[in-house]
Formats: sequence, C-alpha cells, structure tokens
Amino acid sequence: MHISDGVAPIPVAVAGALAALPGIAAGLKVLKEERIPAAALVSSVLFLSTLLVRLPLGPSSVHPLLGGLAGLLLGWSAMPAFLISLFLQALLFQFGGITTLGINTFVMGMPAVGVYLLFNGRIRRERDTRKAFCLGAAAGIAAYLASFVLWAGALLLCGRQLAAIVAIAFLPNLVLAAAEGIFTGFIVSFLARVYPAIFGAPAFEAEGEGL
Amino acid sequence: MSCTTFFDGDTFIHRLDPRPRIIVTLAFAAVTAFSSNSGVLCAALAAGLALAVLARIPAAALRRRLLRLNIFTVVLFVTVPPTFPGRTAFALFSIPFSVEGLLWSLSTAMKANAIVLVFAALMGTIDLFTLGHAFHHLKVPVKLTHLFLFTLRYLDVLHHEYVTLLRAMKARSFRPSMRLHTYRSYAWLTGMLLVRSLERSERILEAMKCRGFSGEFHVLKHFRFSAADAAFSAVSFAVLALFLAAELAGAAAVW
Amino acid sequence: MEADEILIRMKDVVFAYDGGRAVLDGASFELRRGERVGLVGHIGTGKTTVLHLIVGLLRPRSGLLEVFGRARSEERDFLDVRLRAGLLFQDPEDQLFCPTVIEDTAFGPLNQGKSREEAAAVSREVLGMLGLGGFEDRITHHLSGGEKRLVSLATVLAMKPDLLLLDEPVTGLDPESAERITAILHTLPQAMLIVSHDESFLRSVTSRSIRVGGGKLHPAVFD
Amino acid sequence: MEADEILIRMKDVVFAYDGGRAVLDGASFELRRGERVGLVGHIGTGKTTVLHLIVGLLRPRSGLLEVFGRARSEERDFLDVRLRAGLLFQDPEDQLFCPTVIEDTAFGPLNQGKSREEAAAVSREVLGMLGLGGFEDRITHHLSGGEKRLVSLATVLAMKPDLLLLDEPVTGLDPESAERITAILHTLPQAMLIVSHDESFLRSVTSRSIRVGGGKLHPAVFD
Repeated sequence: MHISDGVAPIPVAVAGALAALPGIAAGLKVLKEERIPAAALVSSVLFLSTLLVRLPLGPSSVHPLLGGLAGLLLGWSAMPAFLISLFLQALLFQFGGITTLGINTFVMGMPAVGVYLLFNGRIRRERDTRKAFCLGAAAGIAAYLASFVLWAGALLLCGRQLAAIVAIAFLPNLVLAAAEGIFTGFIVSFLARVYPAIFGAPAFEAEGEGL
Repeated sequence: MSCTTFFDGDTFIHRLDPRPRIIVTLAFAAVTAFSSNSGVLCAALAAGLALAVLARIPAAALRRRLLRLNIFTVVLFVTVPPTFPGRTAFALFSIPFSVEGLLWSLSTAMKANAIVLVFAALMGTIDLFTLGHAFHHLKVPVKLTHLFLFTLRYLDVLHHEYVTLLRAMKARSFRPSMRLHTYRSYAWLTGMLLVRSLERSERILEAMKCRGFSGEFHVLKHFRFSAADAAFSAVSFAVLALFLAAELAGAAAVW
Repeated sequence: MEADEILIRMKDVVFAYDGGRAVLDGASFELRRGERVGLVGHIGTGKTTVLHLIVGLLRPRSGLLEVFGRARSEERDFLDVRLRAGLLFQDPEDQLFCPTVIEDTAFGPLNQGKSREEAAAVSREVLGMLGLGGFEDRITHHLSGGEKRLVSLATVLAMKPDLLLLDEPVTGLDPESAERITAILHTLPQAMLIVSHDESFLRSVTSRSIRVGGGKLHPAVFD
Repeated sequence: MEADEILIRMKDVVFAYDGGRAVLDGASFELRRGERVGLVGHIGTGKTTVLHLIVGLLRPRSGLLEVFGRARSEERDFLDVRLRAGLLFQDPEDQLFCPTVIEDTAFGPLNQGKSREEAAAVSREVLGMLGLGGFEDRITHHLSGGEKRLVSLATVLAMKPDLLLLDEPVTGLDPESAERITAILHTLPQAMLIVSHDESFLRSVTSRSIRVGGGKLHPAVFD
C-alpha cells in the first residue's frame, strides 16, 4: 500500500511530508538514546518479516504489512521506524518512492500509532492466549484498514482519475486485512505467552506518560 | 543473500561525495515530480538513463527494478484512461480510453522511471552505512541517524537467524499452504525473532555500557567536498534550472 | 526393507558455498540400515555441510546423492527425505521456535499430515521417553541449554524418522545431560550419522567414524 | 600501585536470576595484579555471570564485591569499573554495534573523554598491534568470524584497561584465528580473567584456573 514516485503532485507530496513530520518528531522525542538499539532491532525484524514472509492466500501469497504490530511494539517510535523502513524499501526494492516518502510514512505510521493508543494498555495486561490473539487480530485489522483508508484518501488527493484503482483495490484489501489480522493475532499471542514484557513499549516511552 | 547490498563499483559517480549526490537526487525528484512538459520529462528520463549507465548499474538489476515499478504503471494505463474525461483515443471492449488519460499515465510513468533511475544511480551506489554517515552530516537528527545505522547493522544478523530457523522448519517437512498451521508457524517464527532481537538489544546495551556509554553517539566518518563534487553539483543544478525554466516557459506546450 | 539396505550413498560430491572454494571436493561414503557412523574433522571442514546436503538444505555442484535408495537432486526429491530423516541442529536456538515444548514437538508430525490429536499423542510419548514428561506446557524459550537440546531431539524423534542426522548432540552440555543423551541414543533403533568432536562419546555410540578433511571423506582412526 | 594489589575480591557472593534458583551461592575468589586466571565449568553454571557481576551488569543478592580496591554495589560505583575493566563478550555481534571498525574501537575512548583525534589515534595503534592495520574503514558486519573477534578485542584494548575479562575468546574460531588470539594474549600485560572450556588454551595462557560449579568457585585441577 504505497504511493509511487510520479503519482503525487508536489503540493500533495509536501502536504504528506508535513503531515508525517510531527509524528516522526514525537517518535524521536520519546525514544531514549539507550533504547535505540531495541527500537532498531525490533524494526529490523518487522522489516524482514514484511519482506520475507509470504502468507499463502488462494492461488497467490501476500506479504504482511505489520502496522498494527509495529504500533504495539514501538508506540510513537513506529513513525521514525516506518520512515526508515520505507526509505530502505524505496532504495533497495523500488516499493514506494522518494518524493512520496512522507505520504507513505503517514499512511503506514499513523495507524500504527493509533493502534498503540487504543490497544497498548490492554495488551500489556493480557495473559490469556485467546484474548491476546483477538486483541492482536483487531490491532492488525484496524491498522491495515486505517492504512487503506489513508492510502485511498491520499491517492484521491493526487487525482480523481485514480478513483478506479481505489475501487478495484477495495475488495481484495478486505481479504488482505483478514490475513493480516490472523497473522498479527498469532504473533501477539505468541509474545503474550513467551515474552509479555515486550509490550512494554515502556521501552520506547519517555519517563511517565509518553506524550 | 544480504539485505544491505548496494550497487558497488568504481565509477566517477561512486567516487563523488555522498552529500551532494543525496541533495541532487532530492532536487531532481522534486523538479521531475513538478514537471508536466513533455520535453522536460523526456530530458529527465534521458538524464536518468545516462546516470545509470555512467554508474555502470548492472543491466539485469536495473531491469528487475524497472519491471517491478512498471507493473504499477500498467495498472495506471488500464485504469486511468477509461475514467479520465477527454477525447476518446480508442475503445477496448467498448470502454473508451481518453487521450488525456493516456497522456497523464504516460507522463506519470516517465516521472516515476526517471526518478527511480536517478535514485538508483546516485544514491543506490552509496554503501548504506556511508549513507547513514552522510545523513548525519546533512543535519538529519542524531537519533534518527542512529536508529537507521542500528537497523542496518543488525539487518543481516537477523536475516541470518530468520533463514536458519526457516531452514530448520523445512528440515521438519514444513511446506507453506493455505492453512492456519502455516500462518501460525510464520507468526511464531516472527515472534521468536522479535523475542531474540529484544534480548540481543539488551546485550548490545550492556556492551555499550561496558564501554562507558553515557547517552552520546559519535560519528567519526567525514567526507571531503572536492573540485569534482563542485563540478558535479554545478552541472546538475544548471540542468535542473534549465528543466524548471523550460517547464515554466513552455507550460502551455504540453505534449 | 532389507537389513543391509543402503540409506545414504554419496559419490564424488562437490559442494561450495556461493563464491567460496569447494568445501567438499569429491566426497564419497555410504551408510547402511542400522549403522551408526560418526563424522569427525576440524571446524569448518564441512561436517555440518554433509548433513545439510543429505536433507537437501544445500545442493551439491556435482556428484551423486542417493537417499533411501533413490537419487535426489531437486527440491521435490527431498520432501520425502525430510519426512523420513530427522536432522538435529547443532544449536537448539536454530531449531526451536514454538511457544511451548509440546507445540514444538507436534510441529513435525503436523507437517507430516497427522491430526492434532495424533501429533499431541506422539509428542507426549517421545517426551516421556526422553524423561521430559511434564514439560509439555513449559515455554521452550525459558528452558536451560541442556533441556533445549533434549527438546530439540524430541522434536526430531516425534517424526519417527528412519534415519537420524545429529550435529554435535552433546557439545557444551553438562555431564549429566550429556550422559542422558548418550544413554538415549543407545536405546534408539535408527541408523545414525553423528557429527561430534568428542571422540569418547563417538566411540561409545557409533560403530565406525568418517573423517572430513581436504574436501574428502576418509575412514577415521582414533588415537 | 602495589605489585600484589588485589584487583577483584569476591566474598560469599549470592546471585540468582529473577525468580530462578541461585546460580552463585557463596562464591569467593581473588584476583591480583598481573595474574591470569581461567574460569572453567559446564554450560549454565555461572561463568559468564561472574564476569557480568564484576562490571555491574548484574548485582549480587548478597556478599561482598570489591573491584580495584573499593567495594562496589550501586550503578555509579561501576561506572569507574567499566572504564578500567575491559569485558570481551561471547558473541562479537553484540559488542560490535558501530558501522565501521574505527568507530567501534573509538567508541570507548570517546566515552572516556578523549578527543576525536586521540580516540582515532589510540584506535589505530591498537588495530595495528592486533595486525588489523588498514581495517579502520571496513564495515564491521562484513568481517569474518575471526576478524570480528579480533576487532572486539581491539574495542576493549582501546580503552587501555587495567583488567581484561574475556568470555570464551577462542570458541568457535578456526585454528588459525584462535592461535593468533592466543599469541596476542601472551603479549598483553593486563591481569586477565578468562572464561573458556578449552583446557589446552587455558593451560597455555593462564597460570591457574577456577572451577565454577554448585554455586561455588574452587581451584580447578585439569586432568
């Protein structure tokens, strides 16, 4: 769910960057120096997983996006983490683009932060595997759908003529959201069982109340 | 396979200071994205191709990247012209394709390809760690630079862990199929890597503390802005100024 | 199956990692049903490589590889090998990825097409056999090094393999765990190919040894 | 400093990981200036724990810990210990976290308050001493296993420590790299505490060894 170079006219690209900037700044502000290695390693794994895991779906397979998981694990730091991973994707694999880096960071990062604000308190206390799965799945689906809405909105801002793409993408993305939810749910229930402290994004908050 | 490969080489582009290369890439992307003039777009595409050739980017790698990008372009050509208002160029299965829509798709495709070419030629030829250092010298916030450098530093280490675990799964007859078992197995694999990476990050922090870490990061690498860099920057900005002038002057003469 | 059926036949196998020089350069050996063979040699000589070649995690550049009586060269040839040959990795951390012990032991059987109940039953049986009864719901990640090694072995045995490929099964273990594993290996009926640099362990468990060195495989003589 | 100054004194130290049983349970030993002591014991007995206690990465439940002649118990007591005691981690990947070799070796000296020039100079000096001249701008994660271990050692030596704490410095290395590190250790003047399970290596480098087992530290006798 990226917007490529060339599609976004300059005003939209600039608006996207400006929209992403406060979130990125907030994410960096709450990230303490000594937590940088932890944030970096977690985002490395997320990056690798979105790149390498192919979830079989019908005759094809899909890559997970892991926005919801990024939010649960990284909190506000998901914004700079997505900025970096989208930059790497653009540089190494031509997914997304350089002029659209701001928009894409906003599209992927803000839902992650939203999920963090909505679910983090609950996930930290959740020890029941089944409920952890449901919370994870809800977080995964919510972030996925929110990213889809933001993506569609950004695309329509780029030009009305892109509405057909949004229309075509709508149904498949509902299915993809479900796959994303199941995958995220399993990861979250794994973590809740094996290493619940990981949802301390406490790790990535400043002392006291993050923001 | 390494996740942090780049287009290594020893052309004059590789020898340029990374900082002007980054700035020129960004400026080029901005100007190209702004352009709608057919002449400018053709020139931009030509410039991108020329730089890619000068940087000796392997043809196979370049083809792969352009192919990936242009799958999206094909989607544009199929979806945009039928819904774009304007004169009908032709009809396919009685769906009218508008001239304006085709031209818009074409110009978008040209912009995207030109930007990708320049991006690959100027920035794809910088080792990623050097790129991180260059960001530091371009005043990118220190925490962001170090987040970037740490992410890169452990990408291959974690990739190796991923491949090893997946291989062990394969040795136990794991074959992906559309079952919950597959989703669950991949999820556990990812979960395991997350747990281990967090534990590793704690050991890294311990190692940092043992060497007296007190919250400050240092960057030791420095670059020299040479005469060649000045020449490259001057020529690049002159060309971009020309693009802008042509765009502003000939805005009416689109296609 | 015949008693002296040849389970593994390697002939003039050449293998090199990408861009590196040949690790194996004309390696040949055979392993028959019921045999227990040690694989010795210095670090980096290709002992682990031999095990990975047998189950097709690596592919030879040239040479013949027959496993379970059939030549194997492509991925699909090895699918069936992996159902019947159990590979124990050197580092349990490379092998264990499920939340709990029973989920890890059931992973192989589930891949073999067993139902959840069957997979759970065979897991319990193997865990009991290894003295790990009661470990079913333990979080694998929190086990000690020795326990992880035993669980790794259980995940392999749960697939009821005809052939065991063991990579340093007792290295780094405390003597108690090492003895326990040695005793268990003595009771298992499978043919085994065991990589180890612990000669007294190999002498106790295997009937002969092969030395890997200079890209070749030779009968080994212990001092 | 006196010649027989006691660098480390541990007395009746008890340590347990959160919620686990005691790893060390009344452990005592001393290490004097100029001594080179080996630390042996099976996996999971607490060898690494001893090293981590000394630099304060872990804290004892009870008992006395004196390092460099002063009792240490709180985080700020250990800041000074860490600047003077060089801990070599078991996995070089954990220790080499900077992009390039020289940034890694200069990290410690910079934190000690040296200027960039001084830090670069001492880095170059140490790299040269370890035969790593010309490695300054190499990307650390592209190095071979042996080179990574050597660079890890360089990052520790660049801080000019009075005491070296080495965790399995030659494990997993090819014989050549292991010999190179052994030779280097012979030339270093510092007192050392070396965890290893390689007895011949320890015999060559250290003057005596301590065995960790049952939560205690005993003089070790090799067979």
